[in-house]
Amino acid sequence: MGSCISNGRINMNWAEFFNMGGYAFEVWTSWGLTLLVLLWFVIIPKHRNARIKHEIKRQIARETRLENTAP
Amino acid sequence: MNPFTSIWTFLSTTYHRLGSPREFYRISRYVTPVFGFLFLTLSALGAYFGLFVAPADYQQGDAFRILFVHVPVAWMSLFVYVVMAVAGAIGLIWRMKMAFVVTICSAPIGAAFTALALLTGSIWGKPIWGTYWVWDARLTSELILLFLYFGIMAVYYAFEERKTAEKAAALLSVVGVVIVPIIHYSVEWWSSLHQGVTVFAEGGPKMPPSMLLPLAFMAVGFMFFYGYALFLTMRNRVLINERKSKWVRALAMGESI
Amino acid sequence: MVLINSVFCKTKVNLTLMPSTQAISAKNLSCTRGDKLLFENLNFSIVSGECLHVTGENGSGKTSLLRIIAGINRSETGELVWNNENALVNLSFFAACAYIAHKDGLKNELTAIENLRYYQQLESNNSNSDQNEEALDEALDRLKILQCADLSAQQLSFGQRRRLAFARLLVSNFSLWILDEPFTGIDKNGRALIEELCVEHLEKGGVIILTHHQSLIDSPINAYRKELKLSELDGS
Amino acid sequence: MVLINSVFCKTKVNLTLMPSTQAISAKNLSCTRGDKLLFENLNFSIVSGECLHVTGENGSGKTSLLRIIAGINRSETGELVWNNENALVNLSFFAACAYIAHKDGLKNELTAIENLRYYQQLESNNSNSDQNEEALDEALDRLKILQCADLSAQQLSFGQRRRLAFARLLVSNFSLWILDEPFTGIDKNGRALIEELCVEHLEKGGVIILTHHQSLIDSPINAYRKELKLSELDGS
Amino acid sequence: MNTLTLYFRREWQLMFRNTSSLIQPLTFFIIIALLFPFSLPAENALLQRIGGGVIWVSAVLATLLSLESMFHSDYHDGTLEQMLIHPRSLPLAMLGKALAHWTATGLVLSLFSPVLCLTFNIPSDQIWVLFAGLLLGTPSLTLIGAIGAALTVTLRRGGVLIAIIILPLYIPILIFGAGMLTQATQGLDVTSQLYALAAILTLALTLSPFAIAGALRVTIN
Amino acid sequence: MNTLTLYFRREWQLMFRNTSSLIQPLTFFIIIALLFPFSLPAENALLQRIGGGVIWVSAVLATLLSLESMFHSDYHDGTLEQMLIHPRSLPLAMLGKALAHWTATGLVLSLFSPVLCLTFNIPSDQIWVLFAGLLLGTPSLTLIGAIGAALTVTLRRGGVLIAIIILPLYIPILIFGAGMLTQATQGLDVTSQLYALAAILTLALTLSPFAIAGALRVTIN
Ligand code: HEM
Ligand SMILES: Nc1ncnc2c1ncn2[C@@H]1O[C@H](COP(=O)(O)OP(=O)(O)OP(=O)(O)O)[C@@H](O)[C@H]1O
Ligand SMILES: Nc1ncnc2c1ncn2[C@@H]1O[C@H](COP(=O)(O)OP(=O)(O)OP(=O)(O)O)[C@@H](O)[C@H]1O
Ligand SMILES: [Mg+2]
Ligand SMILES: [Mg+2]
Repeated sequence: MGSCISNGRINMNWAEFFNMGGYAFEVWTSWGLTLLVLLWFVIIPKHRNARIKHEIKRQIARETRLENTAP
Repeated sequence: MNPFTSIWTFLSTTYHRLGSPREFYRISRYVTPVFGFLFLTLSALGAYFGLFVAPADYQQGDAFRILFVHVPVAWMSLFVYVVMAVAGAIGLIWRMKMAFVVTICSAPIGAAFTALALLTGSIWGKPIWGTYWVWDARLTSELILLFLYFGIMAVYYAFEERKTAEKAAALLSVVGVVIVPIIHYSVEWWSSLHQGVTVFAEGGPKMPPSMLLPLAFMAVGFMFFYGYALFLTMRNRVLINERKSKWVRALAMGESI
Repeated sequence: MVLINSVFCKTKVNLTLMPSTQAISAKNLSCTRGDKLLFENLNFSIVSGECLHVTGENGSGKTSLLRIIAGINRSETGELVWNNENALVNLSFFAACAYIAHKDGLKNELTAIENLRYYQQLESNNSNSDQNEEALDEALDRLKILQCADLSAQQLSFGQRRRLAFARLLVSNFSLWILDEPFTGIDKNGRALIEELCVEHLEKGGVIILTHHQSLIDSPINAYRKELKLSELDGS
Repeated sequence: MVLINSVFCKTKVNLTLMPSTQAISAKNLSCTRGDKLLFENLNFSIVSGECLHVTGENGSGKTSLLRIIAGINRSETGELVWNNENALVNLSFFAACAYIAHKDGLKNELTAIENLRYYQQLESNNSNSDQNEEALDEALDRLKILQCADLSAQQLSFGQRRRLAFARLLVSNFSLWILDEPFTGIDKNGRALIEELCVEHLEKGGVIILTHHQSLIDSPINAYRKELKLSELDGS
Repeated sequence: MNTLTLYFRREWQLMFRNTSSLIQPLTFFIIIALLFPFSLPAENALLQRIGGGVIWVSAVLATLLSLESMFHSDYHDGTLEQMLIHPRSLPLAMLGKALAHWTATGLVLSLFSPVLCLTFNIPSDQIWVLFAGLLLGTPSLTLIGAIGAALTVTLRRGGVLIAIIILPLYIPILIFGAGMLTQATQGLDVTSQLYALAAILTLALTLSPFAIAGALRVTIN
Repeated sequence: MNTLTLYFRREWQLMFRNTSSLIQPLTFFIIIALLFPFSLPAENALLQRIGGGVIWVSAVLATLLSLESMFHSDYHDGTLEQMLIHPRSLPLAMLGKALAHWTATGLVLSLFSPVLCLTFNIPSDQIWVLFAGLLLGTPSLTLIGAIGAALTVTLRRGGVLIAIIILPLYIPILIFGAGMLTQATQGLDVTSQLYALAAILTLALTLSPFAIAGALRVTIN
């Protein structure tokens, strides 16, 4: 797909697209930052969920061991 | 059964189900991915129309494409706060456990949205106003909102006992809700560099449909993102809060609930 | 597990002095502190002229129970009934209830009598100031701290402070006294005095809920005593 | 007027454990608080294995005396002699002296064990951290609050806090214990425990100065007890 | 005695007892305001321009500093527990306390502000504007700040947390109060700002006693 | 363990325990500094001129606010009494405590000050001057302030009294620190001011531990 064909932006190629009419820095940092933050709020909780479950598991293991060793 | 009664029964059962951490955990397992999916589709569509389809602005050129992230994110920063305050009030009045969890878990997400609104706004400000930052009413009140989010988190973490911490944070979020109308009306009350009301203006949006459509997609998509991220965080908090209970222990051992 | 040993002996309610009989009962109270369940399904019931002696080891939840009764904390379950009404929605309950704990509610900056006067003014509807002042002096005198009346609370010795905190009960008309270890730091004479005051209160038809670590068998209060023993619960 | 009733019975100093005999004596101490002369010309003298029981009514000046001995306040006259030296110029005295009062010196934010560890580090020269940690656990266990080791001090019950304050004596090597009403808020078992610890300390050749309002006749400490009675002075 | 007056009077009694506590907020106000001349380039025109803002910021900080101890001793000596038990209306009691507190901080420093204005060479017609603004604004500062004080009373280092919680809520008052002065400098009308301050005050007077009482119920346990 | 390190570590432990107490002075610093843009006419040139002074005043006030609680809880729970009894050198202990306190306040806010400078549009060569000044000046602020904290620890409302006692002593530091910035704006040399700040710091480091210890001995009885 060399160009995006649509009502407003005819005959635009990728280089032009990334250049954003000279506002590449502004547009892409804004979009990029937003994307990063959104990703953060998906990845971190998922990671944490696994860790929490793991910790609870360890806690249970510790408790059962204590129960078994105690008279 | 008349429709009113059945709606009421449905609402009250949902309320009671979501009010219980265990039921929440069970139900959210199915709801969360739906939110995620809706978010992905809507925002992908929004991004496509916003970046590829919408024509450049005759004044700002392509810089206006920041709008499609700035505006939804700025709206969300206010919306999340309102949700927090409402949930906090529900928790305080009806002593509903899960409402506090909503308040606490929304705070970092809301803070992130606020920080993004500030960042994207100041990045956009450089080409438009010639400076990253001015001490203007809209901008400063948004900054205050960020501090308010921080304050709520600080209060939550300052208390040792969870019940106290939850209630204190909820109370503060209820008290702080006055900031929302201030931010919203700041552009009308004070002369401001910032754009006035454009979308929900009297007499319809002052924006061409080619801009309005992607904006709407992005805005609704971000709403679903909030639901998605909120549920993910809430599931963790519920696990931590209820870690002593039987069902969480069973869950950790790999059983399903 | 919660036991009630009724070591209760006699009740001499002097109905002429306090016409309506007071009664407080608790149904199914429970309390969790942090992760620890202190007690659950706790019930008791006392009426005018009875003294509930809450016993238990250090950390068994006595203070927590007293604070729930006084309405400072809330029980997660159950309810507290005062004269056949739910105590928490009943303002007359709080008006009838006095709570004396380790923190004594005295201002260091104010003199003994000023501290007492404040508590008197909080409660009393009597606007005759001469009578009121008389009552203050009398209360201090009963507790043998009249000589300290014009010392600031900061300058009182530990025992004198405790006595002053107790004097508050005498200037207002509470029917339920909630006393957390009332004999702490009080000397022998003082203890006899306080016991005497408690007995007087019970005789007039009042109710007392107290904690105390030593036995009360030799005390005059014993005749009115009902014991509520909080025992250590097993984990979970 | 100050009386010393020597109800002192036996001394069993175990010289192998604490080689040098400790002795503390006071000559001609006096204390004025505000306008009030609390005591004057107060003398006492105790040696290893003796426990000075300071008695007196509320407000008679017991706490003031203990604070003077601990060096927190100063006596207007006289001097305090520790092992034949003036205590106030003698750093070894302060290193030997522990003071447990109503204010317990515990930080609400720190857990029980952290509070204790701080006091241990203050005193000890032992850098073996395993041994030190062991000692902490042991001290908590002796006072039956090991289960609270990781609770913050704020979350402890009143009695548990008092026990924790007392545990401090076990992790360091003080020879003079100054205890202001050590049994406040402590339950029966706890009291027996603390008495046992005091006896142990005395047996090892330590010295204790304490105040307590009840009689100590039935207590194991009685065997080592010397009484110092502060009586009300007439106005002057 | 009426709950409001009783608590009001008691607070006053306590403040008078602590000898200098009455002049302390004022002194603090003055000292903060006078720190600026030391730390800025010494130019009369500059000082005059920023004078009003500096006085407002000083008032906010002086109030904030004095708020911290508002419930502190009540908490530590158990008076707060006694208030919670007591059937007298807690919100009314809190209102009485807050108003007493205001008379010793906000009122005093509003009354003193004209003198401070003179040191900054602020013209006399603007002095009145500043004075009116402070008089209307400082009670709201105290009432809103008391919520923060109640929330943080059980915490060590509550002082800084209180600032984080409360300062954002102070900003609107500051904007209206100090904005009034900027308006006045340009010869514009300031009634709309005065109305805004009055509206905030009404809101604070009616709602914050309940918020304070709620906060205390939450934190004391 | 060494007295200095022991007390330093304990203080740190306490600060970390109170979760947010580490970020609080910083937040306070930022918030105070940001109060000014709200209360002054919105002009970039004006803000730029007063930015350095505002940052210094904010640093002074943030330090002051955090100082208040420095000995408060130690006093109320009896830890101070225990320190007084103890044969370890009290001045050294106090030095440890003060230094720990500084790392959580002065150090952190000096490190953050460049960011704040950016919002005030302060040119980057002056940012370095401000930074160096704060780094040299804030330890003196803490050390001197601790004397006031020790003197007022037994008082209710000590917070405001401490300000009255200490702020006059802060003036020289403020004059040198903020004066440095005014010099720098005019392109002048700032070494003499830096030397002055260093001299004050040396003095504070050597003398104030003794003054703090003395103050505590006087007030606790
Ligand atoms: C740091 C700088 C900025 C901040 C903090 C900021 C903040 C906000 C906020 C909070 C809103 C939502 C208002 C509401 O819903 O009531 C908003 C909306 C908006 N912003 Fe910004 N903004 C900034 C810069 C900019 C810039 C530079 C522009 C472009 C000229 C811009 C254009 C808009 C537009 C068009 C809206 C939608 C207005 C409406 O219809 O309500 N913003 N901004
Ligand atoms: N800071 C002070 N200023 C003035 N007088 C004081 C001060 N502290 C105590 N007093 C007075 O000194 C007397 C003795 O106080 P002290 O605390 O030594 O008594 P005590 O024997 O320990 O009494 P208690 O058994 O009640 O603890 C009291 O009458 C008290 O009023
Ligand atoms: N704020 C709190 N947070 C968490 N746990 C607490 C809190 N307060 C008390 N506890 C715990 O609750 C238990 C009971 O405390 P409570 O003060 O009711 O005991 P108590 O029976 O009065 O003991 P004591 O005889 O020592 O006064 C204790 O084990 C204590 O650790
Ligand atoms: Mg108790
Ligand atoms: Mg005493």
